[in-house]
Amino acid sequence: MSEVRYLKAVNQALYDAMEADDTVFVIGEDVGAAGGPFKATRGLLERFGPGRVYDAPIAEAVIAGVAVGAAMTGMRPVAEIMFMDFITLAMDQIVNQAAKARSMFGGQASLPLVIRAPHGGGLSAGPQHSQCLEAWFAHVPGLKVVCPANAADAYGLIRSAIDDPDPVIVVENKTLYAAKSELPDDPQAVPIGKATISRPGRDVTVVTYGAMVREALTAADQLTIEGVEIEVLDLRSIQPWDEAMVVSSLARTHRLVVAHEAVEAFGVGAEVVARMADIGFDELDAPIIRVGAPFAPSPFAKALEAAYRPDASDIVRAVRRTLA
Amino acid sequence: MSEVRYLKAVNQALYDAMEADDTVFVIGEDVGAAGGPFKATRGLLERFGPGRVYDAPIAEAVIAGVAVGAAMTGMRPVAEIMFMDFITLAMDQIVNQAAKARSMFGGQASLPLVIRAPHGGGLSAGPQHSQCLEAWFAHVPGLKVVCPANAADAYGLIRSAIDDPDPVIVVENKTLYAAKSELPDDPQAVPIGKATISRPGRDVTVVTYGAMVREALTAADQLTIEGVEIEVLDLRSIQPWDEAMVVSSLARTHRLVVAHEAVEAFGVGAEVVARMADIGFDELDAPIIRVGAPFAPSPFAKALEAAYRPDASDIVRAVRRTLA
Amino acid sequence: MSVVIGEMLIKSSSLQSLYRQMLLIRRAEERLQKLFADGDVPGFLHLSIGQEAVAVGISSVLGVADTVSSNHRGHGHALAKGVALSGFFAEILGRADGVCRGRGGSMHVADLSIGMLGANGIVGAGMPITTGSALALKMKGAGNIAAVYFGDGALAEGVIHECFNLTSLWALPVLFVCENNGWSEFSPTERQLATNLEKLSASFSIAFSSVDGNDVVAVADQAGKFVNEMRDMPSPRVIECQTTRIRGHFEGDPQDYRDKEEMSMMSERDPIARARSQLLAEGLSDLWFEQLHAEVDSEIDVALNLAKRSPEPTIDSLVADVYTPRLGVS
Amino acid sequence: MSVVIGEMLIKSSSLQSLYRQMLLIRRAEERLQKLFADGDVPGFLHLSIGQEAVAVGISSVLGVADTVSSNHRGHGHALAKGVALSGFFAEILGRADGVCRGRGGSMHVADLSIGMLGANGIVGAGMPITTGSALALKMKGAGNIAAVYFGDGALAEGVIHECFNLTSLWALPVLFVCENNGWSEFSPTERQLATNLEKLSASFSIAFSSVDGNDVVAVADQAGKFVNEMRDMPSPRVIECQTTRIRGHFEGDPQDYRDKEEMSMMSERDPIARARSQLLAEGLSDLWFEQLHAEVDSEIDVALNLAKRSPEPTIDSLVADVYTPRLGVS
Ligand SMILES: Cc1ncc(C[n+]2csc(CCOP(=O)(O)OP(=O)(O)O)c2C)c(N)n1
Ligand SMILES: Cc1ncc(C[n+]2csc(CCOP(=O)(O)OP(=O)(O)O)c2C)c(N)n1
Ligand SMILES: [Mg+2]
Ligand SMILES: [Mg+2]
Repeated sequence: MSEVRYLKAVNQALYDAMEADDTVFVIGEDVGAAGGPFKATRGLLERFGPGRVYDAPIAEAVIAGVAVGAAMTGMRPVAEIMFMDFITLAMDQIVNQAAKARSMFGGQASLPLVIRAPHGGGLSAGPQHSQCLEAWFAHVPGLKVVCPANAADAYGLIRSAIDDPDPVIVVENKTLYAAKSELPDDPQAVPIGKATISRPGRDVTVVTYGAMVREALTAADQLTIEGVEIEVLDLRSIQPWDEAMVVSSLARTHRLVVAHEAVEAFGVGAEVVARMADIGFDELDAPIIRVGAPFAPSPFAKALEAAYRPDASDIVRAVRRTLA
Repeated sequence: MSEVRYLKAVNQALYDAMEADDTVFVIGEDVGAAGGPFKATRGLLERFGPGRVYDAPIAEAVIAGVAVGAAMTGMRPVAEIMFMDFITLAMDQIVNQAAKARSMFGGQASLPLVIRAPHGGGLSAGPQHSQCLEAWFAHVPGLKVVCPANAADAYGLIRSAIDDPDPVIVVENKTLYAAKSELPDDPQAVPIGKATISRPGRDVTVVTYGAMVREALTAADQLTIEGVEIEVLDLRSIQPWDEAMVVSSLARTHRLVVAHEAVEAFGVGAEVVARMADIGFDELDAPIIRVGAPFAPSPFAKALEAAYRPDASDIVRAVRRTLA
Repeated sequence: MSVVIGEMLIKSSSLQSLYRQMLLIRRAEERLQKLFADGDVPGFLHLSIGQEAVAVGISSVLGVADTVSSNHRGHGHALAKGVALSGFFAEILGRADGVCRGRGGSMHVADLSIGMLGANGIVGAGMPITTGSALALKMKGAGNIAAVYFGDGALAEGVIHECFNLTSLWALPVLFVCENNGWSEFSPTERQLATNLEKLSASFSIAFSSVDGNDVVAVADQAGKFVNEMRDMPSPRVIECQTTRIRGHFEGDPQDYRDKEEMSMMSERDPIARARSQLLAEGLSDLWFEQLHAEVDSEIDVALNLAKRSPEPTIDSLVADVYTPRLGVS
Repeated sequence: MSVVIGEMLIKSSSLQSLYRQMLLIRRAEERLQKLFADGDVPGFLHLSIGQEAVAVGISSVLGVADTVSSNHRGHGHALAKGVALSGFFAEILGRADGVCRGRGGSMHVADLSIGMLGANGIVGAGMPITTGSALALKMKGAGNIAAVYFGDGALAEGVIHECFNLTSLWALPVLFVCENNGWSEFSPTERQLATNLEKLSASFSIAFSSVDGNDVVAVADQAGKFVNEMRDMPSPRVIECQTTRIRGHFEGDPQDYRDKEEMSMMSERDPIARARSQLLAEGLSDLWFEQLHAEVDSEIDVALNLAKRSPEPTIDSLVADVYTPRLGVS
């Protein structure tokens, strides 16, 4: 067990997957010689050569298309979209082709492809380099979506994603890349679709994922002082998501907050709430509160971005509201 | 007052808007000489000429881009994306450019552009020609999204959309095109953001939009026989949506069903439910039930598509559940 | 999987067999045309009547391990690549025994087991898929190639640029097959393009050839030449087939935008009539044609009857089958 | 709005004034470079140091009613089009008085009142926007044109194909300005492209010219020639400016992928040093340069001080300002 950066875990997962299966290859802009814009693919070119690590031109549609066509032809491509915002250029191949091929071909095909896409703000990267668009993909039947919050899950979910027979969007949070957390010496795959309890608690269930897990844990520390114990539930997978674990936590706490970095309106949180307002209704003792970004593009200026991004204090406020 | 097809109302709205303001122009594939694939633009070329009606090559990204750049340069473009599924090719221009320009330029610019996009199934058009993707756009700050359910609203919302200073996505349901409903002789603009009560009732609020309004009304007829009076609320606008009207209906009925043709999971309905599970919580006497398409691509075969598409019977079942 | 080298195949597959394949596609589509008129085919039906020589000529030089992607007008492409006739009909009729279990229909006929990666409802979308398929084939190193069919209208989509660039840059074995029928739906393509395929190919240094797409032998010859080169040394090629959309954009299209003259010249350009004249000149008898037609028609009857007897698909497997079932994974 | 005709402007704007503008951009960016190193500039900073002649040469033939769109490396484009220096600095520092109120930053500097339609964080995205702007300008019929700056790396994006096609087909007055600096981030563009701008332009029958992009007079001359033609008779043109990215892709880029030789040749290629030599040869004195430099520096000081005194923006207006406020509409 050692403390490693999230980025290192991503890198190791790619490395190990390529070692384990020579149909796995990576493709993306500057993923080869430069080791990737965030260095997630560092060392892969040196180890696996240009026949497995493809530095692509700036052409997101064909990058995604290569993943689709190669997956149909027996390979396990892992495509990188440099910032999730640029995935707007690859939507047809992901949504109309990758997601639908299995179903619309009557179950003939499995498309084992992975799209890695870093999301989120915190770098003052501005409105076109900070978006969290995972809700779009969660709405598309045929896609899976995961979003790891720590090194072990980054490793484990990427291994599972690559191993998965169907298309998986791996959303990595940019502010987490440099964060350190524990990675076992013999790290394991993490099943897609299983949440985890990051901190147990009895008073309020806080469902979250990605960089907001850290904020929820900070909120938990603050709330303890007030005598409130929140249970922090890290979804890890967004599509499918672990409805059962959320319901069972709710059955203990009877109060629910759902938090994410993405814009609140029409975000992933809305689905979690909507399910709980149906199947979890009888457990609810208070309104369900969501925490998410306000309805505006992510602003550039440091102060603006800090005010814009949801954080621990927003979660604290939301928890207090459910207890009011 | 006369009964006209929905399609005719769309056509008249475009015609009248072009008459009223010569900065309004239309662009899209086969919108000119052919009068549009669904004939929504019939007669416009003849009346306004090729300087106002642009038959574009099959190139959705630049069609959307033309709308963005022309709007920045003082025009009011109305772009048609032939099937909403093809909007996947235009996402960058809509989401990263049109939606964000005003905010990221500090409020300097207004981008008065309209994108018309027919959605929905019912034509056995298969998985790539039947999607309802409005939830994506509702999640993007800077865009407005409307979805008229009848001729008067089609006319009125398109007029408002063209008149609006900001980008509006007008979602038209393909199965409605041929449906007739009343259009006043002097049809009026319908404000964006205002819902309407399509049928008043006291027992359960059914929030819906687009083609599902008709299904909800059919469900209402059936339920009356059982002594249940549902209130059918047609959202008309999805972003912004009329939260106040939903809450006030809920305050009367204390029961809520939200229905749409789109895939249920992570759809528009999730947001409506999530808001009501917060601000409307105290009014709720029963779980909130959603009605939407199952989590699968829209299938081709008639029988499959019929089973796949949500309809009145699904609404009836959902209403009964809220009363159980 | 056996790699079938083009030239060999052309020699063995005589014009007679090419004729037979074209005829099969034609008659199959004529049946669909009638079924559509009778209200028995759901959805949109884009017939390739008049364009059969392209699919048949191209497929004559491909083996099962080569892949093809197609577009909305893909019936001929699918049948020529070897999709079973009854599964094909059943699919288009929306039946449970369709190759796609009735979930895809006319615009999504696919059979991955024989390298038919699907028709496609999105104009241009087959190109990036084929680019990826070609990369995979090149990585595998067995000399197989990937072909993609697209129309002249698809030349306007930006994705062609990305695919021309990548296949040229990485020397990927993609055979780009353009069916130039002059039409993009209801608009003449000349009003949509400020370039053409020859110029575009040249700008990416991709070898290009334009052939009479209604002459099946010309298509097969040129395709064979290209494919042989590609097998030896992977890299892309573009073949433009000048052809004729005899029917409307889709069935039900009144075609009031087409002028009499164009319509009247169509029978002359008919690829099947042409091949027939050639075969007659080579000495084949009317009787031979009669017999062949009867044979083909009965093949179609059998397949279509099978398809019609296939039940409507049921919804139950639809949701379960969106993702691949995994043993031991809940 | 007055339409400034290229040639007239070139005559009146002597090399001295072009030199001054380039110097202003250079010094402004050098200040940003230092501010970034000190941690005072948030986000990504892509400097255009070495490429100033392009922006200045192009803008010298444009008027306020002409529009420009830019890309991630857009400081020079913005300043040359006339964006106010203090609002420019304030934006990049993320302050309330920034031209975009601190919401956009370096990658989104815009001033629509002078036809600067914005830098852009999405590679290639300025092209369709400019295509639309040019259509609007053509509809208005006042002879104005729309220019778009993009890098050589952007040539790989499919959208260029759609824009070349549409502008050529509809004869839209777009001046496509490529800053060819040989690099796409950390990769040499030659490893990303199987074509070049000359071939691409030719394939769409768009007039093309390649100029030494580090020679401001050469850029201005060719741009002036093109723009004059375009004003008389709208249609697109492509101008490729061979230029030099002197700094890294962004500040903080260690540039270990660039070899010594390339780095050592840079000063020779410096457009400002070149213009200076020309001016010296024309007889200007060292004193003149000293004075000009002092003047420019003090202009920058004033603007930067103003910018630095600008407050941090506050969040309150952010949400309210996403949509246009409307009187009488709730
Ligand atoms: C991305 C996209 N845009 C538009 C359409 C609608 N559409 C279907 S076929 C077609 C014309 C295609 O013309 P071409 O590629 O020449 O093929 P042809 O029909 O002539 O065989 C269009 C515009 C589509 N299916 N996909
Ligand atoms: C759609 C998109 N893909 C990738 C990027 C990341 N990116 C930013 S700049 C750049 C290289 C651009 O090269 P070029 O166009 O030559 O401009 P230069 O930086 O050389 O001025 C890349 C890949 C982006 N911003 N947008
Ligand atoms: Mg065609
Ligand atoms: Mg460059």
